[in-house]
Amino acid sequence: MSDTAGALQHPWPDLRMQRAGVSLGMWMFLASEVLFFGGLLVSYAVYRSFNEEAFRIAGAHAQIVYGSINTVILLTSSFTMTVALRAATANVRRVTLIFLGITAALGVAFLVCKGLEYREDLKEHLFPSPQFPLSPPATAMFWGFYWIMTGIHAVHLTAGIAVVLVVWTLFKRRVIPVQGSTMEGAAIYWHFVDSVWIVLYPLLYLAGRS
Amino acid sequence: MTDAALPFVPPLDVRRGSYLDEGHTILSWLTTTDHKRIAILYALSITVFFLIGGVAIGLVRLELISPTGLFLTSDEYNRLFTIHGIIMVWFFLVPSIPATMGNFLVPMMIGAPDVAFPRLNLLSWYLYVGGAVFTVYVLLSGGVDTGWTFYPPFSSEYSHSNVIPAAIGVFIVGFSSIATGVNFLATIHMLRAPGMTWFRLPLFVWSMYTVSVVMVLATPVLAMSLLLIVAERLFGLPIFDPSAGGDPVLFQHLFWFYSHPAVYIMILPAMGVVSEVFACFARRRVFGYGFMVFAMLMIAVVGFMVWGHHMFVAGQSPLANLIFSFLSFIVAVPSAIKVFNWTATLYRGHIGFEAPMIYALGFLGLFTIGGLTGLFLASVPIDIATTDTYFVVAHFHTIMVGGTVSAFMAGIHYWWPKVTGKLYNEFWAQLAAITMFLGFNLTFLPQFIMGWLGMPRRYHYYPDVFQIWHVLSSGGAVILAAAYLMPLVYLTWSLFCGQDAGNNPWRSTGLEWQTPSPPPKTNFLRPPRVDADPYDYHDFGRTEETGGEARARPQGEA
Amino acid sequence: MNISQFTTAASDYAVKVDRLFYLESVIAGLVVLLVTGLIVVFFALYYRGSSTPRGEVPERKSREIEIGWTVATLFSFLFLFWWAASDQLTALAPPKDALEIHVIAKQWMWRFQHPSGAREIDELHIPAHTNIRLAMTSQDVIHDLYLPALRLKQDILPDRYTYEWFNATKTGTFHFTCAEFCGTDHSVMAGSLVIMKPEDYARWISAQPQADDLAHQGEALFRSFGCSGCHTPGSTVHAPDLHGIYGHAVQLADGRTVTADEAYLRDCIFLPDKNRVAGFPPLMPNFSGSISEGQANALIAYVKSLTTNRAARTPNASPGQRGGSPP
Amino acid sequence: MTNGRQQDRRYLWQGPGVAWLALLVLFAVSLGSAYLPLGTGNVAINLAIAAIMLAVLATFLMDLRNSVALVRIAAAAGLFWIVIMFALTFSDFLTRG
Repeated sequence: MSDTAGALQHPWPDLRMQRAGVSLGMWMFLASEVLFFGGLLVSYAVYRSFNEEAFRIAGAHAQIVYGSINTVILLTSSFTMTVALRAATANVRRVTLIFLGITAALGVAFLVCKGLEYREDLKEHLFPSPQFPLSPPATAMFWGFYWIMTGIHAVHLTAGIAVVLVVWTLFKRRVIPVQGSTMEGAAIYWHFVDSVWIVLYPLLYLAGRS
Repeated sequence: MTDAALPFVPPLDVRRGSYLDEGHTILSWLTTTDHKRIAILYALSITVFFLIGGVAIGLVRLELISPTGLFLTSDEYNRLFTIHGIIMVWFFLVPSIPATMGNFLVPMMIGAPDVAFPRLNLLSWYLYVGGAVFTVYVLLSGGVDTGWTFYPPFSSEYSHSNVIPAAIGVFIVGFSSIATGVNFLATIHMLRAPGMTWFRLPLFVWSMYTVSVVMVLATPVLAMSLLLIVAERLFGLPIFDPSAGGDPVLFQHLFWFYSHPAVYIMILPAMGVVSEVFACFARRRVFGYGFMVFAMLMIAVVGFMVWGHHMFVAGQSPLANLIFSFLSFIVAVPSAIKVFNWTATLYRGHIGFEAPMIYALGFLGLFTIGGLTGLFLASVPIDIATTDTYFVVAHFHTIMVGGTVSAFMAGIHYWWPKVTGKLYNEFWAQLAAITMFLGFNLTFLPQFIMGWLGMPRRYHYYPDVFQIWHVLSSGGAVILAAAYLMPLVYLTWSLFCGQDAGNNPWRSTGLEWQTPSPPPKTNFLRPPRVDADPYDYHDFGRTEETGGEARARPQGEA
Repeated sequence: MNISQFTTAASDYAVKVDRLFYLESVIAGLVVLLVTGLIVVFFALYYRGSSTPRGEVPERKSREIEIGWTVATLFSFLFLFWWAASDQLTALAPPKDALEIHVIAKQWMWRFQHPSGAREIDELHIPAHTNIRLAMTSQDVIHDLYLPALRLKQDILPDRYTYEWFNATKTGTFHFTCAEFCGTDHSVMAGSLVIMKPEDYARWISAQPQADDLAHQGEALFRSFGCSGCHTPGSTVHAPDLHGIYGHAVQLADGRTVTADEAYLRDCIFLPDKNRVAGFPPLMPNFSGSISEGQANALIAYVKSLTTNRAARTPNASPGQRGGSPP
Repeated sequence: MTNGRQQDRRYLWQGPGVAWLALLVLFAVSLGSAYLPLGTGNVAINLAIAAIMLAVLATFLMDLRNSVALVRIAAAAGLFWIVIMFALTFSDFLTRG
């Protein structure tokens, strides 16, 4: 408990306020992120409502096995992240470090899986180009969304993994105490990346299954 | 004006112990997390970009003296007005008041030692610089010719210029405003001094609060729309490609979802600044404080619902035109209320005619004209006739340049003694303020007229019947340019040769003035406590000669 | 060039727009006068050091003032909205009998096709006192046909039709130009609108170089592109018959029902898979790239000219199952 | 002391564990329902389940349940503005005719 003082940063008067502040700041950033993906989602919704059939045809070509495995991986990582956060708040250092480690590993597993999936997609020329195999033309639109959405999500996840690893290192070397507000921010962000995937999954993988 | 320091502010030697003394090396500035120093970094950077954007439009106005051009090719012309738009919007106007005065003053006005996340604040400046690097690269490598609006399919398929780096530059600088917005919101929510309740916040802080909401929620949509353009241009992902069923009008929806609220990002802070200036120089409480706050909140929220009035001729459905027209009329109501309230603030005041007040009055006049012509453009039939003509150009310049830049200047002059501890030359400042107002009107009134007559915007060559108006406008631009350069000279001069300002030369009751000027690193010598409403000038007014009551006292002394 | 080529209000609608503009100008002028007047008066009375007595404004009174001008502003804005909206709505629906002229915009020129088949570039002749409807599309980027004398403006998009309609009342030569930034020569993408007396127009159009009218050109194209191979009643390939299709509802394979207008027919040529008709296999080849916008206009005009009368001659033609028997 | 310690440890994973299982079940239902031929119903079900999953995630894993009102307002703001964006954008696209 002695290291709580080291967690307090300028200009906050006390740690409780600081934690609330970081959490608030993080949530406001997420509201911003929601609108960022919102621009993408509204475009998807407009085009899908006018190209029902094309999106169904195109959606049937998404790799549902990889997509589903990845969904399970991310949901699990959210669970491990929550455990890590609770452990950090309770100042249980060892558990915090272990579960942070698992979370980062799951994140990496997601990216590996995603990479394999991309390889399959490219093998089938599903990246819009003159060799694109599907028709009507709006199927290319679906795949445009596929690459942009999963790509942006992967970038967000990579950033999340980097944050988790940095936090892990700082905790491990006792640069900052686990009880500070850092964990709070990292956890909220990680869950957000998971939330995005929860929305993308049905849009990209479940279209055209029936 | 003599030093009218309030009784409890220790008469410090101005220079010693101020935030300016915290380090004199360039590195100390580049690594600072002090909100006041970051404000100065921003002020210097946006000044540089204001000058670049100004040179670009100077060349354009020179070229337009002749209907057949003087020295530019059409491509060069198109690149110049595009770079003018990109730089002035994203590298000057959007960060202008929030990132400089907002950064400097928000913590001081609420009695906080710094913003909530000082390192994020520094990061936001570096993001700005990152975006700036791309933009300068665009400039040096031949420019971009899409107009600042980046409409596809021109930007995604047909333009042969540097669309991608330009879009990336804007994308990056967008995150700088998101960071600033998040920071201000957290600061205003969490770090108010004891006694600083929500309805004791100065209107400038309210304006920063509302503008932050807009920045945080609108900017990401711009980022996404630009990202989609880059994806289409770079990788051929057909999001707006009409031949794959894409709709270029969808891009316009996304773009204006940001870019209309962006107008409020530019004007809300200006409203905050002039509220402070009017109160101080009329020595009067701002008339209808509650309504002023409510009006700003209304503008911030309803401002998100009017973007479609940029698209009345774009191929939007007639019903959508009707809805957006209605909402645009509604959003004009709070702006009108504000104009009336500022005017009424003068009633029964003790009005002074110092330079900041002249700039603020210039704002009021131009904002009124700009706002009223906004009603024209909210009316669908008139908008159809005048959109994409100089009428629109004149309208939004009247708001964004006439309004915002006048208010920016008012703020610079009002808080100059606070920031630097020096007084500028009042005569030159008044002269510059009046010149700016006259120059502005001479530049843009002809543009209103020729726009209504039918002169389209973004035209390199134009029918010679419009030449007289273009010549007048270019003449006005020369005066305007002179008026913009004058402050640069006399303000710089005052840094070295100016009179010491004392702590509170305007005898303002604002909390930011109840501390030495320039302020110490921690902003206040002792943590402040607030026990009165803002703009408590009334007693002050009556006892003009004896000095007034302060609204805040250091804790423990009250 | 004369400024009247821009400023003349050459239609009843333009006169209405001007009236609204002047109304708003007067209101704006009054508000500016009011605000400046108050500022001047307040400065004169309450200049610092002046001896005018000052006191507090009672709280209640200031709230009343505040509510008063809020409500007044709101109602005057609603009034303006009502006026503008009614002008907008009455001008909305194009009349059915309008003379239809096809407009194709491209970097950086205008092409017009009259119903008779006559073509013009950067110049448009039209009869006065006639309802004219412009059906416009672009071959590349977004353009905008701005007709200052008619106070009209409408963006022109690639792969889509947009429309402008008017009934000109004044004859003369007027200016038109592009109002949506479209690249290098945007500023010279202009031309003249010649509004003629109807009888002069009739004379002018008959004096045009003899060209088949649009529908006849379309008929020739219909054969030369091989459309007739499938889209003829009794053809062995199972394709929809096109007689009487224009303006009628079509049942699509994905369950939607759309009206067969120009945009739909155009999509059928360039994006055949987008709106597949129910009950037909996806056999139609994609003609984007091989058929130009101008040729598409002719084809569409031809399809529009195929009336139901001829379709009635073929037996078994019922809505939703047009065309011959399955192979 | 040891007992209390263990109670602590269980608190770390118990609540989140339940939420995690709930998410996995919801995911399975969503995946399974996608293969039923329901037409537009498929999209509706998938999106509804996604919304429930987001709610579970936000409430129990992101601990929105226990956060201050302010944080909940920030989260709601994102949703409110996205509704504005959808409503007004579709006011154009659905009435183009």
